[in-house]
Amino acid sequence: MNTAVQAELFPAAGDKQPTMPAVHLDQFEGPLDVLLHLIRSQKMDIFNVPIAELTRQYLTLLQQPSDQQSEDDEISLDLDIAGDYLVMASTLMQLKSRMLLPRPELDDEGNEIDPRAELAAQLIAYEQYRLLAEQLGERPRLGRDLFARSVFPEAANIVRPLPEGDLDALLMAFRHVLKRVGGEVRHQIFAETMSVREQMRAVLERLTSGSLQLDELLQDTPGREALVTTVLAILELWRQQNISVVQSDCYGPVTLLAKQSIH
Amino acid sequence: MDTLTSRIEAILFASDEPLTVKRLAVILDDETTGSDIHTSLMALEAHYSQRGIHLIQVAGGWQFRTADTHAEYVQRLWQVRPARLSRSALETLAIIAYRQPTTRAEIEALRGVKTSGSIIATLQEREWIKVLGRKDVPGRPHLYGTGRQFLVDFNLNSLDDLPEASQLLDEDEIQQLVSQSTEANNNE
Amino acid sequence: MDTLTSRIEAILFASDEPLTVKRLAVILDDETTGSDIHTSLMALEAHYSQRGIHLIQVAGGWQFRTADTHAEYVQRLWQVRPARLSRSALETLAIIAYRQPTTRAEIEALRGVKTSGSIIATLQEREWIKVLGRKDVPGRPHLYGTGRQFLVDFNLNSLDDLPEASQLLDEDEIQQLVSQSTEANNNE
Repeated sequence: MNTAVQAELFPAAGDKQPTMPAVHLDQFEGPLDVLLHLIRSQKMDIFNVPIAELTRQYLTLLQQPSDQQSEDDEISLDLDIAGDYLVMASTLMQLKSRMLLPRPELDDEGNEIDPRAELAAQLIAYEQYRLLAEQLGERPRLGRDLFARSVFPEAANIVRPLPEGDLDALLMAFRHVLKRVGGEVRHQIFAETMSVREQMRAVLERLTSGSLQLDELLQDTPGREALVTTVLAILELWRQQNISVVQSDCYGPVTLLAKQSIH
Repeated sequence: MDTLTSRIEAILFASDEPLTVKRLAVILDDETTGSDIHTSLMALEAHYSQRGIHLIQVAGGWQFRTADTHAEYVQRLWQVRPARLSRSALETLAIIAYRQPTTRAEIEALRGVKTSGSIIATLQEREWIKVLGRKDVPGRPHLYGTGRQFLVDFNLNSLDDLPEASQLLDEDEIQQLVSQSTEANNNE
Repeated sequence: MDTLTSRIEAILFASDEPLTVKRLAVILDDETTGSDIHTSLMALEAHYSQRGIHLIQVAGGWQFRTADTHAEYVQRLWQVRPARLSRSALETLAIIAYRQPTTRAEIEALRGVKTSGSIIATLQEREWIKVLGRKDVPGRPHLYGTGRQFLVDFNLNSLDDLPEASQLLDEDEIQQLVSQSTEANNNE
């Protein structure tokens, strides 16, 4: 956490009610991150947090309008993530009320259980990984800080063994295809919604009432797949000499005629 | 070793093509002159002339290459390295595996690009795919499917062991795709 | 420079991945011993330590890499800046690296937030993490761990080189710490 943000946090460190932090939810990685920030920046004891104060600050931060920086930058908090923040809010409020009650809960050895213990453990565990993540990010990384040789001209003309199977790579590749075409491949994309054969029948049917211009025929053909199928159907009908295709002049209209109606 | 020479050494090493003095000058700071660069290149060339790597001039630029004297060993290194499957080959194979029997036209429609004959050939040579028959449509295109060797090499008991296509995407990605397509429908 | 060292220099240079001493021994002549190779590697490492390229130990093998002091210049070779990793991606990666094998549920419990599928996918695509198997609990969730490319890309020789791996507190230790400290508070 940078010190500028922390400095902003305590314009009046001596006050009983420090003004609310000038931070926003979108700067955090979740409720634990927020709590750690509040605890560490105010030098609270993680094992003995003033739960009422912490809850108050957390809730204020949660309710803080997110559009302070830009008017219509509506925080599009993921519903799942927003849910995680709310769950933490209710956990905190529950802790707060349990702190007011005498402690009936005892552990195996008869010691009183601090209601805050679980949260403290969670925060400590998360803080470790947060720190490790930071260190990992700062490690010299190949392709960012360090670079290896990228071409190997020496290998150009060497006969090499055939590629090996790699299921992970295969699945990754298919994932890419799925994402590109937008979802389920098997049922959606090429599910033979239109067959050339069917379209051939449809074209012939429309030609029974006389000749037809290609434009007309394609005009009411919805979608690219249907277009392609229709054109394929026309070509196939033409090839099988069931229809004739006539174009009287260059760039002129293309007319389709059923074979029977020609003679 | 001065900083400039060290820097040029690193740049030449990492580059995917031979670099000209001009190109080096663009990459380096503005104050670096062509003659500074030239001096460094001469120093590097001399330094590496007696080593396992040489700095040589190719296609008008400078590039590090292994010394010819070690060619035999370098070959041994690569001869045992299986060639890598390209992204296009992997995508093609994946589509065939999931959609078999399928045609080249379908593969191309899904990938949005032409599938080169050499990709199909490579996969056939490896016996991962085979022609299952012909599709009963105009042009009678080949129908492709996976062969037994595909299961063997990808460590699968049967094709059922391939994860469901929907499992490959995560829930939120599917959500996203669904909302995109409903949006598209609404805009129509 | 002796022939063996020169030869090893060339082989390492020509390889697209880190080479282990064992791999080098296979490529080199039969008479070459592991300790000969080791001596040459030490000589090369020392020679390159002050240059623009370093010979480093990574993923159990040896590879030449540019010195990080030149990163800024080498990056200019390509138009694109290296992609930044989000904090969530780094946290997810760190948890997987230190706790492997681990599940998405564990990651979410530790971070206190849902892990988006695209983060897992990004890490998988970079081959930093991979599915090691499935956990034998209801739902049979995937178990994730780091792959070899994680070591290669993060400049690690082995997972033991992860910073402070040994100082990481496990759940029991944290529990103990917490119960001790809260007890102390209560006795105040």
